[in-house]
Amino acid sequence: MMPDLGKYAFAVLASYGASVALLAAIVGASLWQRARVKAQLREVEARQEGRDG
Amino acid sequence: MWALLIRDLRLAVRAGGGFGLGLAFFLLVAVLVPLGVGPEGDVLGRIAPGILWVGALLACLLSLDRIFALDFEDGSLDLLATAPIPLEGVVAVKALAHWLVTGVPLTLAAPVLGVLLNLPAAGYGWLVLSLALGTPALSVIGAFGAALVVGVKRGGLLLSLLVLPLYVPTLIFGAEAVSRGVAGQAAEVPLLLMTGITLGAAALLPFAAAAAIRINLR
Amino acid sequence: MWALLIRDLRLAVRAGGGFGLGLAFFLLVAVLVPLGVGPEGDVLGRIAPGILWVGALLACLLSLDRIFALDFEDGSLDLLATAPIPLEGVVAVKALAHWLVTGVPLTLAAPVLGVLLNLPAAGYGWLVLSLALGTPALSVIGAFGAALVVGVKRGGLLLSLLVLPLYVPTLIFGAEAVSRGVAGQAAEVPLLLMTGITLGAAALLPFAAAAAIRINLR
Amino acid sequence: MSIWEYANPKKFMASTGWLLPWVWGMAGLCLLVGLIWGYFFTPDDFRQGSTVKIIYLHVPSAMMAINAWVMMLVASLIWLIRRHHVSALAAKAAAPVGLTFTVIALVTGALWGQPMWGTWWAWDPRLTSFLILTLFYLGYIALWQAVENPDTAADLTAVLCLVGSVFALLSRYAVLFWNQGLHQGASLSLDKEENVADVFWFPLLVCIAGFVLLFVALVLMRTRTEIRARRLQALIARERLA
Amino acid sequence: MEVRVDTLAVARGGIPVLEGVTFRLQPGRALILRGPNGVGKTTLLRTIAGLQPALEGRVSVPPESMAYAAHADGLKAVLTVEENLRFWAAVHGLRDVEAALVAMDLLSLRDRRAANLSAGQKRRLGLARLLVTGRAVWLLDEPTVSLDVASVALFGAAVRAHLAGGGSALMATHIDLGLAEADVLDLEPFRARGRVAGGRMGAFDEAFQ
Amino acid sequence: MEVRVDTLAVARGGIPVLEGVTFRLQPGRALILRGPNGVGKTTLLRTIAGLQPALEGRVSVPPESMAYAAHADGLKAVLTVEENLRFWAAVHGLRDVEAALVAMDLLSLRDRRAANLSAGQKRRLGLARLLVTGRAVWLLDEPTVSLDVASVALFGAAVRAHLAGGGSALMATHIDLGLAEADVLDLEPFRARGRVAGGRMGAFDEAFQ
Ligand code: HEM
Ligand SMILES: Nc1ncnc2c1ncn2[C@@H]1O[C@H](COP(=O)(O)OP(=O)(O)OP(=O)(O)O)[C@@H](O)[C@H]1O
Ligand SMILES: Nc1ncnc2c1ncn2[C@@H]1O[C@H](COP(=O)(O)OP(=O)(O)OP(=O)(O)O)[C@@H](O)[C@H]1O
Ligand SMILES: [Mg+2]
Ligand SMILES: [Mg+2]
Repeated sequence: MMPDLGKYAFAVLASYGASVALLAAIVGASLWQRARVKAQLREVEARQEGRDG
Repeated sequence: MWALLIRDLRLAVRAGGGFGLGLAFFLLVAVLVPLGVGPEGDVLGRIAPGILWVGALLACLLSLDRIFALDFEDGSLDLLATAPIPLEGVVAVKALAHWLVTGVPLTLAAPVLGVLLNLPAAGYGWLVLSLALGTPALSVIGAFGAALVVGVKRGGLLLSLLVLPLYVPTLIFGAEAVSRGVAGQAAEVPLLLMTGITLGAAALLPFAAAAAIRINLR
Repeated sequence: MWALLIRDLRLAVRAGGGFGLGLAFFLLVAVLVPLGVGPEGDVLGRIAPGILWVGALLACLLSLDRIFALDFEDGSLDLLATAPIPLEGVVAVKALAHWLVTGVPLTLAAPVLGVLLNLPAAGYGWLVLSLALGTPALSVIGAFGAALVVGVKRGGLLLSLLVLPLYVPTLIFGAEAVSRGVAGQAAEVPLLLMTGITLGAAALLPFAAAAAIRINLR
Repeated sequence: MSIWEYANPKKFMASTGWLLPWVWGMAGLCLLVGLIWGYFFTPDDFRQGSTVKIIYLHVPSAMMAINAWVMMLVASLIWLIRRHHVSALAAKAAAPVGLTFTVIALVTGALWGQPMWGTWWAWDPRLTSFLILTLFYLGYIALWQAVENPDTAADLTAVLCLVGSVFALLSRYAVLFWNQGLHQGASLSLDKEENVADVFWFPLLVCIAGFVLLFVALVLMRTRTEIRARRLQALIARERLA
Repeated sequence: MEVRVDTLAVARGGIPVLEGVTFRLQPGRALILRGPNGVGKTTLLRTIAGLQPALEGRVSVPPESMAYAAHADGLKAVLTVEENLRFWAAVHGLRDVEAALVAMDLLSLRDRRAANLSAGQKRRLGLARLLVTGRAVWLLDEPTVSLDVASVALFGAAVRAHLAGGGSALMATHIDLGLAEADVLDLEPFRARGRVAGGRMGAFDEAFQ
Repeated sequence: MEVRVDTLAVARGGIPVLEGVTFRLQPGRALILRGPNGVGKTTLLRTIAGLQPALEGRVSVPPESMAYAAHADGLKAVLTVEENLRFWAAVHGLRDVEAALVAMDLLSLRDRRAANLSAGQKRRLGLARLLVTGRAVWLLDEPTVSLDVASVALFGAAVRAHLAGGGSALMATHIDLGLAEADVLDLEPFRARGRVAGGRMGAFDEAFQ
């Protein structure tokens, strides 16, 4: 199943590893920011609902 | 406009900034690089055109934030923006003043520093010529960058980051012209391309810079 | 003191200055020099230790004027001078903060830039080690220079001029250590000498800097 | 109905709300299929050996790195001309994504260069232009962060994007002029498809589609986050007034 | 030239601070803006001077006929008093600075560098700049900060002369300027009320509510 | 602690501006310095605060027990109101900033960045800093510049509370602070007279005469 990468194993594996890590980082950061802003927004909205009636 | 040019030159001379210091920095780069790289003459001569151009560029860069930031801080920029001269003209005049106090002295001093870096004899003429034609672009592009960061307190480093990639074409053509001159090849093509960049930048960027200043003031 | 350190770090991060930008400038030097010098790998590898050290030094230099000038302009320095912490302590803490936001990131980024400049493999360890031991000296000496010019408006370039000669020994030993490491020779001696400079500077210069600030305030 | 309606934040939120999961799904699917196909089920190249597998990451990310900048340029123009806030926020949202793709292209290229050219890095025109592109991304992001007022920041970064694009083109020509370089051009070029064996070509296409979709999904999501952040700011301001 | 300001709404940092500001300023008249700290006087003056865009409403007079003087005086520390003044005169196409030096009692300081002036002397120089703009409408933000009694009187005399020459002046201040003939506009009633109370939000933020 | 200032001579830019300044400031008392622009109030306060050396004469109190507030407030634009205040409190070894926030009516602004304050709000924050120094002698240079009437009253109350707690205050100002109980010292008689008139020159210049 695993392809034999031969003498280039490091280059190929490192490429895949680094790329996946970078993609995961940007996706993760985006998700985290989304969650944070959403939570803050919900909090403020709840507060203002309470005040404005 | 004329009054503005006179004032800027006078400020540059009085403030103990201007002339001397851009030059001094250029000199220091030319001195530090051999210290860091080691004294072998052939390596130095080989890298001299590049280092001299990079040094000139950094020297130019360091004084950029003065172009508008000082006027912004003390409120002069507000007043200039409401004065009866167009802001584009203000930008152009300030870029010109910057060139006069940094670009011109750098160009004149370059041959001397070429000696420090073992620049081969064939290169001197090309070095001076390329700096004379290229440094105006550095000042105009720099004025644009300075206009972008004028609202940011001590935007000095941010300014470097924004401006340096814009300097790349000028740098490449400038250093390439000198290298070709040193190698005895035809150096006209890079010089012409660089001059084109200078003219284009001088014609268009003042408008972008004035727009950036208006945005920053509001 | 602790509060001052926290505040300075916070200001560095908030002001959009700090961390990123010193680093960015270092990167830019590492990019521009090959653009100026030309793409040949062997020449680049030959000059890499020197250029990297010069680049780190310039990156450090550019953010120096922030150390005191901002506090001077808004009056904080007056207030710190009359606060119940010794001015020597203030200087030391500010130099430390400067090192944390420029020296440390520079040291960590240096190997990556070594790749750009074709630094031979043997040099990486020495590069990081020499920067880690040398950049504190750059910050302390820089703080002293910044203290000298604190009264001068936008003393940025004057500061460079004053500080660069003081940086020369650190630069020479640092670059020499890396070059020797690359060449496989013993690099301990220049490293030790550089560490000596760092320790001496950190022990003595805060006093000189505090004196300079007191003079500038009156 | 004009497409400018989507420039209204509410409309944008509503319409992208249901679109987004589908884009995410498609992106994930394409990437998974493409990368697994490319990694496990393609043969080694006779010249490049197993390193040819890097192409499935390198080429799509390099393409998207450039396309992201073009998208930012278009969005900036729309903001400057029509003053639709969503387009300014989309440009802001795209920058870090574009930067990530640029870095991926650089890293995979460097890792590929080590076995192929015997060096991690060479001052080849392609590579050099990419490095400069990275700098433009960094400067653009730094400017967004340094300016506090969101509309001011949008205006300034838009101006920077315009001027930067012109200079990016100039540097590309300058760099080409300066050095002819090592980088593969035509041998595997996309417009000379016949040169590329189908075994490499099809999974590459799937990967490219995956990267495009991933970019769209990320930008949409991040734009939505930016819009929410603006709304958050507006609400807090309102609170202060009350 | 009459200044007509109609239902002007101004914002700072994207947040509306004043709305519905309406007034007329006839030539030869002075109008004093009053209001507590933070009500938006500075913001209003900057908007009228054309330095920042209004959220809504309009100002009848183009920025080219107004002279704005803010907290920051736009003085260059390394230039002398006279050089500073000559520069601004030249920018506005005038040549004579003597009258302005006399009016603000700066003759004895004319060769002093601006860096070496006291706070009040700097302020006097900043006000002298107004006299060399030759503009009809003056917009002044707290003009008499750090001036002593004698200098306030000088300033009052300069304003009166300006009004007598057909000019007009709009001034924000917290202290008494000694200009009994000036009208007063209290900004308190124009505070932006926020959306709930029927006021307006910034154009952008509106789209998100 | 009583402040005793004896025959103090102060100089700016190497030129003596005041000489023979002598006064006492008892705990619980406030003293207002008056004098026209440029007489040397700022210079005198900076000298007393220990920021510049006196030409002659002496000040009985060490700088460590005095808090100096100048035109520049020492605020960091990127820090919030509360962060600014906490920093100065920490520098002076105190922890509590709430009282100061309340006293200067800054509670509602506590999370606002200092850059986004109006001129008067900034000034209030600058004055709040005095309250977190915990020092007995306040040296204030035109403290109420750009404050509105309500804020001047707040300031007056803060000064009275400080005096009631055994502190003292020395203030330079041109306008009425509403502190009826304060003593007033006019600096006009202490103007340096120059050598011809029997006054003194700077030590340096003397050596060349
Ligand atoms: C850090 C180093 C590198 C960078 C920044 C880089 C960048 C790029 C760019 C910008 C493209 C064009 C993508 C497009 O728009 O179609 C590309 C394509 C390509 N690269 Fe690289 N590259 C690097 C190293 C390498 C190396 C070492 C190899 C292989 C030996 C390689 C092989 C290819 C191939 C085969 C293509 C597709 C050909 C084409 O579409 O023109 N690259 N790379
Ligand atoms: N970014 C921001 N967010 C929220 N409010 C802000 C922002 N920037 C400024 N403000 C507020 O806008 C208001 C208007 O400020 P402005 O400087 O115009 O007041 P002013 O009337 O001139 O006050 P002063 O008399 O103190 O000078 C102030 O209350 C200020 O706090
Ligand atoms: N380098 C210098 N040479 C000559 N005179 C100077 C120099 N620097 C300052 N002065 C003068 O010293 C005097 C004292 O200034 P200072 O700032 O102490 O005055 P002040 O009483 O605070 O005035 P204000 O009420 O305007 O703030 C001023 O008249 C100023 O012009
Ligand atoms: Mg105001
Ligand atoms: Mg004073």
